[in-house]
Order: sequence, then C-alpha cells, then structure tokens
Amino acid sequence: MAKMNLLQAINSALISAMTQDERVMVFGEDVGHFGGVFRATSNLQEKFGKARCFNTPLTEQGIMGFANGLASQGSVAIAEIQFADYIFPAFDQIVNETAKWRYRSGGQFSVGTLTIRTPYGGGIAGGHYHSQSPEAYFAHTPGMKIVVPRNPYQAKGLLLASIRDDNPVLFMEPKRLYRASVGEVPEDDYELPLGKAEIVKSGSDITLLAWGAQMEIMEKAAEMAEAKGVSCEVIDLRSILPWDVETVATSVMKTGRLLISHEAPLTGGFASEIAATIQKHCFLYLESPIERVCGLDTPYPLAHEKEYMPDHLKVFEGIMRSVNF
Amino acid sequence: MAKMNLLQAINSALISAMTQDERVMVFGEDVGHFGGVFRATSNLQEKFGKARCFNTPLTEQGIMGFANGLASQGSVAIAEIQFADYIFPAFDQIVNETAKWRYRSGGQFSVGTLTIRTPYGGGIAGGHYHSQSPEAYFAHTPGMKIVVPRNPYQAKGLLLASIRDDNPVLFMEPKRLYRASVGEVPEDDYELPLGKAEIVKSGSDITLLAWGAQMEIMEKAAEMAEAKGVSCEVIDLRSILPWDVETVATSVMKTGRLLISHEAPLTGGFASEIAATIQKHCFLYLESPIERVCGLDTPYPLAHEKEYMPDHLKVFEGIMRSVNF
Amino acid sequence: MQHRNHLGDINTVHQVKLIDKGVVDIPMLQIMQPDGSIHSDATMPEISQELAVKMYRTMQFIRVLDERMVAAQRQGRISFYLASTGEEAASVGSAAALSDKDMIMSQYREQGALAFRGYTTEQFMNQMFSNEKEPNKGRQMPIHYGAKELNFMTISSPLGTQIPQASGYAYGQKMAGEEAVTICYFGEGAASEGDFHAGLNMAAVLNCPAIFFCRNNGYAISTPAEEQFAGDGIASRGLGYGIKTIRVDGNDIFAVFEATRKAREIALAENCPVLIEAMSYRLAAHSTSDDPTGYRSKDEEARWHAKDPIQRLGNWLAAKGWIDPAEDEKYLAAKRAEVLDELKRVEKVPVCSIEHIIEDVYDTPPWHLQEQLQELKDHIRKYPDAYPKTASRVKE
Amino acid sequence: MQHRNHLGDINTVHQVKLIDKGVVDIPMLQIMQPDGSIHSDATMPEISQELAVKMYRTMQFIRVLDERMVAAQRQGRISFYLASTGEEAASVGSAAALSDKDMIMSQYREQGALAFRGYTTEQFMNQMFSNEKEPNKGRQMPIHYGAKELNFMTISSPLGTQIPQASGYAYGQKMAGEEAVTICYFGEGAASEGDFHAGLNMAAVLNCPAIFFCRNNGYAISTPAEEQFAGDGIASRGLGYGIKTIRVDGNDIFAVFEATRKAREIALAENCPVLIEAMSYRLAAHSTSDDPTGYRSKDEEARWHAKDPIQRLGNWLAAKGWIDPAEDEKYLAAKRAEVLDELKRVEKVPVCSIEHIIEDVYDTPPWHLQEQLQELKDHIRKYPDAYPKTASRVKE
Ligand SMILES: Cc1ncc(C[n+]2csc(CCOP(=O)(O)OP(=O)(O)O)c2C)c(N)n1
Ligand SMILES: Cc1ncc(C[n+]2csc(CCOP(=O)(O)OP(=O)(O)O)c2C)c(N)n1
Ligand SMILES: [Mg+2]
Ligand SMILES: [Mg+2]
Repeated sequence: MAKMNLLQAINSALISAMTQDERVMVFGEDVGHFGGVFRATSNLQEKFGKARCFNTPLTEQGIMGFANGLASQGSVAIAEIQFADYIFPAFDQIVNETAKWRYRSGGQFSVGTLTIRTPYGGGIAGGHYHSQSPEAYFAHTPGMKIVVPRNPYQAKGLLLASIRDDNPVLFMEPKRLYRASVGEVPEDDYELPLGKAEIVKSGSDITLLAWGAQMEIMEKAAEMAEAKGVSCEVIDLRSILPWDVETVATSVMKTGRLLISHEAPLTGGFASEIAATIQKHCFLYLESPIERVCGLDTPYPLAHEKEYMPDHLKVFEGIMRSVNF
Repeated sequence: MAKMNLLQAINSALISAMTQDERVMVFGEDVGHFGGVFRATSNLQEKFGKARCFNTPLTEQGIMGFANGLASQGSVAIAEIQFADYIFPAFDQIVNETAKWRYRSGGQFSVGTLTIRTPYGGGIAGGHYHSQSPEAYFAHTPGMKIVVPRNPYQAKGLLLASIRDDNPVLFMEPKRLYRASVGEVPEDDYELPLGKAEIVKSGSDITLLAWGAQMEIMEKAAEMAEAKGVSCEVIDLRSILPWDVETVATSVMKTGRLLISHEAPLTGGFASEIAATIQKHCFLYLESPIERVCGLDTPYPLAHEKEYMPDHLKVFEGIMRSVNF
Repeated sequence: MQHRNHLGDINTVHQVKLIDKGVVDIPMLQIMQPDGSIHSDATMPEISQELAVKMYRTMQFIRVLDERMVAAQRQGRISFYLASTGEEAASVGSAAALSDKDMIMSQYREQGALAFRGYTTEQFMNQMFSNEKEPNKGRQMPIHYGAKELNFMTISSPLGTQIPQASGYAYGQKMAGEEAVTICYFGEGAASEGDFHAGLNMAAVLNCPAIFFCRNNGYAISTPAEEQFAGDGIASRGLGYGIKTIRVDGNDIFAVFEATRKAREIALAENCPVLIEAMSYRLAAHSTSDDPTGYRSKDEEARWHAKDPIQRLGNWLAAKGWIDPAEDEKYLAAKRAEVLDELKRVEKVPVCSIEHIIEDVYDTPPWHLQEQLQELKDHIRKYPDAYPKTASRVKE
Repeated sequence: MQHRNHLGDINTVHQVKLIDKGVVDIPMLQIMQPDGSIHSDATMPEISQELAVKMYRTMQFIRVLDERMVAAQRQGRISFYLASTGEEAASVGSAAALSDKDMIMSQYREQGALAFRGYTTEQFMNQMFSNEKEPNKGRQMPIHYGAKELNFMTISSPLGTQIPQASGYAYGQKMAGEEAVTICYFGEGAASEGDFHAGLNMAAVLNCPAIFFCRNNGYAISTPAEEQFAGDGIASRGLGYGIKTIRVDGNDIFAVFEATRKAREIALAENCPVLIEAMSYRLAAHSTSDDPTGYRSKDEEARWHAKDPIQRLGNWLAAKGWIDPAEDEKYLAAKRAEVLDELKRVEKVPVCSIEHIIEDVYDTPPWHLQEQLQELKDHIRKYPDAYPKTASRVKE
C-alpha cells in the first residue's frame, strides 16, 4: 500500500495496464511528454515509448474516431478528453459509433477495448466550460458503460476494471479531488466491480445516493443529519450505466426515503432516472417524495459557483425536508 | 383553412415566416432547389431566392456553427438537420454554444433568433440511424427550448412561434407523420404557445402523457382502456423544455395516476424527468407508481422495430397495470 | 519550400503574395481511354487475364445486382436500395489492388469492393432482407454490409465517421506489425464533415498506413459538387495535410488499380497515409428514395453514360481477346437468374428470433435488458397477432 | 489548372503523379526586418504617425497588462490569466487594419485587438474579477472578454467553435448590406478541430466576407506544431478550400497590417473569405496553469525573444523620430501604475447579486428558474455565513 492522490492512483492504474498488456495505448491532447494538463499520464511516454503514449492533434472528434478504429482493430485504446466540457465535439463518435458498434455488426466487430478518461465537475472556479458533469448525456445511450470513482482506491480499481471490461467505458474523473483526495492504494494490480454500487455507511432513516466528488458532500451532510438524530445510509453509485438498481432499491425499502444529489443541472440529470425507477420499485415503501439536490437549471456559473453547488447544507436541508415530510 | 399534411404545414409556416420578415433564412443539406429530402422546404428557393434558402456543404457541425453566427448577427436562422440521428456532430455547437450564448455574454449577445428543425422518430423501417428520438439529450441543456408538434395544425402554429420566440428552439418533426397526418390548417399566420401542454381529452382515472407521433398511440390506447371502463386524460406535452409541470401535475392530482410514453430508450429518457418531478409534486395523490412505456434500452432495431416500439398495446397494458395496482 | 511544422527560419517575400487554388495543377491519372485503348505513354499495371476478367465480371455482377434490387425495392420487396451504377470501376479497381488482409472501411456505395472480396449473392440477399442468416443479425438497413471474415468493416450510416476510425485502425495494424493497410472510402460530400479533417490530419501526424479513397461523383444527394466545395476537388486538400495525393479517372479501372497499388506500396513502405480522389459520376439516383430528374439534366447524365467504366474494360478485354463478347450476355443472364433465385429464396427466411433484440448491446446482456426482454416476450405472447414476425417463436 | 467543382472534362496524365506538399511554396510576407528597418523592395502601407504610435502604445500596454496580471494571479488575486507575450503584433496589427464596424470573433489570446478597439484598463479588470460591473456579469473565467459596443464577440472556451460562427456572422453582414467583415482569430492548434474545416469550407462555398486569421505560435499548450499537423502550416490548407491565402510574419506589425488590409479589401470586393497565417511564437507560458520549461528549450525561446515585435516597431518609430525613446519608460511606468490602481480598486467591487444566477439563460427567466432562485434565496438566508459573496444582499 502507498499513499496516493487520485491522480497518482490513475497514473498507477495506467502503468499497471500498460505493463500487463502491450496492446494498451494512451493518447489525447498533451498526454505525451508533458503528461497531460493534470499530469495523469506522467512518465508513460518515457516508460512505454512514443508509439504507445502520444499526443494527438487538437480534435476531440478525431481522438474518439481514432480510438474507435483502434479499438475495433483489437488494440486497447485509452483516450483522454482534456476536460469533460470538451467531449461534445466527440458526441457523435461516442453515441452513434462507440455505443452502437457491436450491435450494428451483430457482434462481428466491437470497440469493447475502449476506455475514455475525462476529468469532470466543478468547485475549481472554472465556470461553465471547465466544470460540467455530463454523465446524463451519455447515460441515455445503450451500449456505453459509465463509471465514476470517489477516491484514489476506487479510481485505480475501477479504472483497471474499465480498461479490461469488454465494453466501451466512459470513465469520469472528479478533477476537484485530483490532488485533494489522498488515500491508501495498493501498488499491485486490482479491480473493483463495474455495475455495483457500494454502501459506504449503513443507516435506517434515509438513503443518500451520489457518485464521484459529490460523495464527500453526502458524508458531510450525513454527519450533520446524524447530529439531529437522523440515521443515514450513504451509497456510492459508482457505475452510472448500467446502474445497480437492486442495491439502491433494497436500501430504500429499508429506509423509506431517498435523496439523490449531483452537480449537473436538475432537469434531465441522472437523478431523474433513479427517482423514476425507484418510485416504481419502492412505491409502497416510500414515506416521502424522492428528493433531488442538484445543480440549478443554468449553465455552471463562475462568480456564483458556491451558490450553485449542491453543497452539504443543501443536502442536509433536503434530508430534513424528507424526514419531516 | 386548407387540408394539409404535416410537411405542407411546415412548408406553409416557413413561407409565412419568410414573407413576413426578410431576415429569415433557411439552410441545410439539400434544402435548396431540391426542397429537402422530405420536401419540407419545397419552392422556398424559387420564392425567396438562393441567398435566403440554400444548400450547405454536408457538415452538421458546420451548419450549426454557421447558424449560431448568423443568428448572433441578428438574422433569423432556420437550420435543418436532415435526420435527428445526424444532429450529434453538431452537439457541441448546440449544447456548448447555442444554449450558453446569451448567458456567457451577460445578455450582450444571443442566438435567440435561431430555430433548428429536424425530423425524428421511428416507424419507417429506418433502423438505428434513421429512427432516433434524441429529445432527452437536449433536455438536459438549460438555454434551449424543445418543441414537438403532433399534427399539421400544431406544426404550423408551433413552428411559427418557435421561429419568433427570442430563444433558440429545437423543433423536432415526427417524420412518420409527415404525409400520414393530414388536417385542417389555417392558411394565415398564427402561433401556438410554447411551454404549454395541451389536454387533448379529459378523463378521471389516469393521465396519459406523450408528445409528437406518440400522441396517436396514446389516443388509440385510451380508446382501448375506455372500452374497459377506464377514463383517460390524454395530454400532449408539446414543449419538452421548459415543460408545463403545472398542467401535468394538476391532471395527476385529479386522476391519481400517470403514464408517460416515448420511443426513445427508457433509461435517461425524458419520461424519467417527468416521473421524478411528478412523484414529488403529487406524492400524496399518486395511487400507483408512475408508469413509463418507452423504447427498450437498445439501439433502435430494424428487423424488430414493431416489437421495440411502445405501441398502443403496450401503453394499454401499462394503463391496466396502473389502474389495477 | 517551407515546412511550417517547425519553428525554423522561413523564406520571406516583401510584397503580398496571394496563394490561390490556381497555383497547383492536379491532373488526373488515366491509363485507359474511354474507348478502351491504352494511352501510348502509359505504363499498364501488371494484371493477369484471370484478374482482369474477375474485375470485369465483378463489375457486371454489381450492375446486375443494382438493377435487380432497385426493381425489387420498387416492388416493395425490400425497403431501400442504393446503386453504384457508373462507379463500379472505383470500388472494384481499388479493391483489386489490395491484399485480403487490408481492412476495408466503406461508406455505402462500395458493393463492388465487397463483391470482389467474395461476398456472395446469398450474403447480399440475407443482408438486404435483414434476416436471421445475416451476421449483422438484421439490425441495419439494406446495403449496410459487414463481414468480419472478409475484413470488411460493418458500414455505418452517419457520414464521415469511418475516416478518423480508419486512421486508428491503420495505426493498430502498424503497432501489431501487420503487413496491411486500411482503405477508407467516402464521397466528396462526406469529405465536408469535420471527421474528414480530423481523420486525415491525424493519419498524417501519427503516420498511419491508410488509403483515403474519395469517390468524387459530383453529387451528395441533390447537392452538386460546386455547392459542396470551392477548391480543386478533394485532392487539393491533401497538400494541406502533407499527405501524398493522387487524382485518378474513376471510370478507368486500370488507373484506379494502379493508383491504389502505388498508394498501398507507399503507405506500407513509408508508414503514411495516401489520398486518392477518383473522379466519377453517380449515374444512379442517390438511392431508391431519390429522384434526380429534379436537380440535374439528362444531358449531363448522357455525357457520363458515354464514359461507362464497364464498357470501357469490356472493349479492352475484347480487343485483347481475353473475353468473348458473346459470353457477356450469357454471364449477365446467369447472374440475373441467380439474383432472382436467391431473392425468392431468401425473402422467405425469417428474421432473428426476439431474443436477439437485446444482444450485442453489451458483450453479454445485463440484467436490465434481460428484464426488458422478459417483459417483451410476455407481452408478445399475450398479443401474438400483433407481432407476426416473432410471435410464433417466442419461448418461455 | 482544373476546378473539380464541376463535372467538365479534365486534363489527364498517364503516369502516376504524386502531389505532395513540396509542390507549392508559401513564403511569408515581411515588410519590416527584425531590426526595425524596412525591406528595400517592400511597399510600406500608409500608416500615419498617430496610428503607428497607437499601435505601439497598445502593444506596450498589453505587455504591461500581461506582466501585471500574471503576477496578480501568482499572488492569488485572480484565478487565471493568459498572456499574449510575443504575439502582440498579430492581434494589434490586424485590428488596426479593420473598421470598427467589423466583427471580431477571437480565441482568447487577442487582448491586443480588444485594447486597440478601446477596451479600458478598468474594463479588463472588471472582467478578470468577474464583478458586477462587467457586462458579461461575471459568468466567465478571466480573459473571456466580450463587448457588444466594440463589436467584439464574447469569447467562448471550446476551441474552434467561433470559426463556422464567423462564416455565419459574415454571411449575415453581407445579407444586411453592411460594409463590414468578420475577422476570426484562432490558434494553429484549434485549426485541428472539425469546426475549422466546416467553417472555412462553408465560408468559401457560401461567399462569406470573413477573414480567418490563424496565429501559428508553434504550440498548443505543450503540443508542438509538428505534432499538430504535417503539412506546410495552416496556410497550405487555404488551397484545398479555394480560399485566397496570405502567410505573414506575425512579429512584423506592418506585414500583419498590410495582409489584413488587403484581405479585408478582397473580402468586401469579392464577397469571399481570406485566410491569413501569422507566423509567431508564444513567448509566454500557455496560461498561468502551465509551465513550459518541461516541453521546450530556453534556447528556442531566446531565438524568438530576439524577434520581439514591440522592440521591432519601437526601433522603426525611433528611427523615424515619431517617438522619443525616453518617453517609453514613462509610458510603461504610467501604465503599470494604472493597472495596479485599477486592480486594487476593482478587486473590491462585489460580484453580481444572486438574482443574476438565473438571468440570461433565456430571454426572461421561466417559472422553474424563478422557483429555483426563490429556494436558493431562502437557503442563503438560512445559512448566510456559507455564502459570503451574496448573503448580505439577498432580498425577499
Ligand atoms: C452525418 C450524416 N449527415 C447526413 C446524412 C444523410 N445523407 C446520406 S447520403 C448523403 C449524401 C452523401 O454524398 P457523398 O458523400 O458525396 O456520397 P455519394 O452518395 O455521392 O456516394 C447524405 C446527406 C448522413 N447519412 N449522415
Ligand atoms: C474543444 C477544446 N478542447 C480542448 C481545450 C483545452 N485547450 C485550451 S487552449 C488549448 C491549446 C490551444 O492551442 P492553439 O489553438 O494553438 O492556441 P494558442 O494557445 O497557441 O494561442 C487547449 C488544448 C479547449 N479549450 N477546447
Ligand atoms: Mg458524392
Ligand atoms: Mg498555438
């Protein structure tokens, strides 16, 4: 075990994957010699050569097109999109191509060996073009898997599993935690399961559900609520697609209440899918409406970032609204 | 009044708009002399000249980039995307640019004079690249309006309102109905309100909610249910964003039940947002879980199109599940 | 000349020098004249009788297939078709210059390349009837072929997407040490997509052994080339990417063959992309959904009919004595019969059973898709008449 | 030469002719030599003393602003900054050749153009402190300026998006009968985006009076130009689009001025786009988030320091007697003081009140945003300490 921050954990996972399988290649804007603008790919070019870790020209649609082709050939493609806000030029390549490749060919061809890494989320004074959380845009796309880690340990294990999973995975990294989140991480290779939520803390009065950087907020809010005598069950969804309905539904049947939180705007955010599914599965168990504590239905603001964020206070208020319904 | 099919109604709206305001321009792939692959823009080039109705090169991202620039200059830009399935290369221009233009400039600049027209939906043996219903991808984007008409009368009135509304509007045309849906349409200029749902049929036992081509299906299912003694209130949402929560919530508080249907895949579809919102607004009124009768979580199939579609039989089953809960 | 991909010193001029498209002349390679004779100063590529006849017969077969399937679509037997009439030499000639190991990523009008690789009449039919015998499992509209064993990537409708994909595929081939290239076909219309720019630029920078083969057939549906671009065709763009480029007469199968052969040689030897622009004309309607009489003249069509690539090769073969023109009609008649027979046979083959509706979305169907399938099957069992294609085969 | 945007006959060759980037020579316009003297065979554009001095002072001001704001960022007073050091001549020289009616759509390193148009020190500060006095209402990161009254479109971070937008804007100007063009600035990195391709091609086909001004400064963050493209810079792409193109020494403000003046003249007279590639070098780090020592040599930087565009114009002006070099230090000192004063003053200006959080998403805030605002205000009132920037001003 070693103490690592989230960036180091990502870097360690990439080194593991590249060491173990020489078909693994890492590419994107500035990921080569420079090691990426956040330095997640530091030293990869030095270790594995310029052919396996390289800069691409500045074109996200090109990166994803290239990645699709490379993965369909059988190579293991790990493409970086520098900020999740800049993934949209690649939307067609991801939604129409990546996600439908295996399906349209009847399984003859696939891009299952593709992983897309991208930093997402706010809290870094980045405004509307360096703070977005676009998971819901992709979650409406059958064929994709979407994974979001909450800390370094999760990051390494989930990234290795994503790279090796035989489906294309969009791996979203909470950039606010890149250096802020530090923890023990095994130096060895290990994987954590995709498609499985994790109960981070058991409780009996309400289920709190989130993913990625938002997990910190949930835990903080849960502490506040516990101080008021509300017992919270805190769940990290980890995989947005396919998502673990069973773990969530089982928890809600126990607690009778659910609060979901994400930074992305409320309308059409992934919390809506969860709420829609859980109100059906747990109709007779729900003691209050499912709460969504999310970003406002505006672009992500700069000067008003603090006000916009679904912070622990807003989550706490949501918890109290729910238990006092 | 004249009998028109949905294409003719669209064409009539475009003629009205172009006649009334010479800043209105229509462009896209094949929309010029040819009149568009569906002929929605027939005769516009002849009537208004090549400078105001023109073919563009084959690039959706270019069309939308050009349209954004043109609208920001003050012209009234009506851009056609030949099929909604091909709107994704323009996703960045729409989601990052169109939708955020006014916001990021503090209202100094805007593309409020932009309307994007695109045919969407299945039922035409088009498979996964000529059948998609991508409304939910855009509905997660503050700054956009999204409008879907269900018949020729609605199409003309809503399109004229969309063109003149001072916000960018994504206007999605149910292509299955282009020729199939025929009705009386005023030859004069008229507008129908954006952001307002319409109660198409009153009822007391369950609210059925949909939009566009799916409205036909709802009415057919409602008939089947009425035959079984279930009184259905049928609502056409018409605007997906912003959507008319009040009309829907009021209806559900009366009926106690809600079924929403769309062709797009279930997960992350717009029905999820509606369900999440209504379970909150109407928690104490709901007598059964909100039902979603939607496409499967797969790409849109070709050989199994019939099986995939949320047809009247599936909606009818959903109604009975809801009332027998 | 100056490379501006470094920051060294650079020649200067002291008066404005406008660079305009006139500055480069990009002529077109032609080996065989429209009448089938070989230009006296041309070097004929080495082509055996067997190969030349195979090229010819493949073109003829495609012509027959196109005619029959357009008719079948009119009769309502298939939902859609798209002919390559007039452009057969471009796809057949280029495919003939490749190795079977080379990956083909095509647009949709390259049935000639597929037939040359060995796709059978039955396979064509299975695909067009979206039936259960088709390896793509009936998931795609007619003409969206794909055949793993033939190294023919399944076709995707969104235009241009295959272009950067081909760069990536070729990069993978190079990394795997394969003696193979990727050929990527696209129309001059698709070349307007951003993916074209990304794909060619990346291939050049990342040294991908790919052949970008543009069929410039003058139209993108109704949009004529002059409303598609203002430069000197697509070939002139190669310069901007630093990609070696060849323009070729797309109706001269020998020129196409030779350009592709040469391109492949360069791509492999130098690990770099090559761009080919084949000048041709879409004699057919864009597809069965289209009617070109509204946007172009009979005259223009007639001028290109006169350049028919099949006729041209036929004349050469006949002059050479490698075919007996009398055999032609026999061959065509046999192929017509074969197509009709297969059509009749194949249209009775059922579509895939309903279980396949959730397959291949992921490597294995996740629980939620299994649940959705279960619900669907229950539903079909309840209303079997409404789902005639699948109901009789719905199992528990 | 052959236009392949029609289907007429075309010259042929009978041997493969490879077109490679070597076939065109694209030299670079230079009027003033690095030492500030004018090439003897160059034609100096007509530039009055007033204009020349304004150009010079604007460059100096920007240099001062950049230095001070980088320092302010290091002190934690602003969150981000991005300097244009070394490239001032490109943006100032081009802006100087425009009319105030021309729309400027920039990338983010064109503060020189904005300052030339009249944006004040206070306005720069307001933007960088995202305060309530800023017309963009503090919604964008520092350096994302926008000023309607100066015809300077608000900057957007996603790269390349402004390129097809400029085509559309210019088309609108033409349709409105304005005697104005749109200038669109972008880096050689952004030119790899698909939007570049779409924008230039559309401008050429649709006859848009736009000037596409590429600042080729050798780097896109850490990525050197040779990993960005393999052709002869960005200029060589103009050919492929059929766009008249001028390459210019970006550190020679007279050459930049003349190229832009000429481009504007052509754009208006012929209703067409013109592409300019300005060769320069990003002497600064990419931004305050970047450290270039990891990816390039001090040597390389030193070579370009020697070509400093401000020094170059200064030498010319001094030789001409249009400035007194002794004034220079005074001017710089005054500007430094002005920047610091404004900085101190402006950093105390509050951000917009919370009401603005929902504004400008739509023309008027719809009911759901009003509801969200109401909830937010209630929440802030409950926890005022947590939201210090807005709490004291939250009204009912
Ligand atoms: C992204 C995208 N946009 C639009 C279409 C609709 N479409 C299908 S074919 C076609 C024209 C293509 O022309 P070209 O590339 O020249 O090929 P050709 O048909 O001439 O062989 C268009 C616009 C599409 N399939 N994909
Ligand atoms: C679509 C998009 N992708 C990535 C980025 C991140 N990014 C910001 S600046 C930059 C480099 C731009 O280089 P260039 O266009 O050459 O301009 P320069 O900085 O050299 O002036 C990158 C990659 C972005 N802003 N937008
Ligand atoms: Mg074509
Ligand atoms: Mg640069």
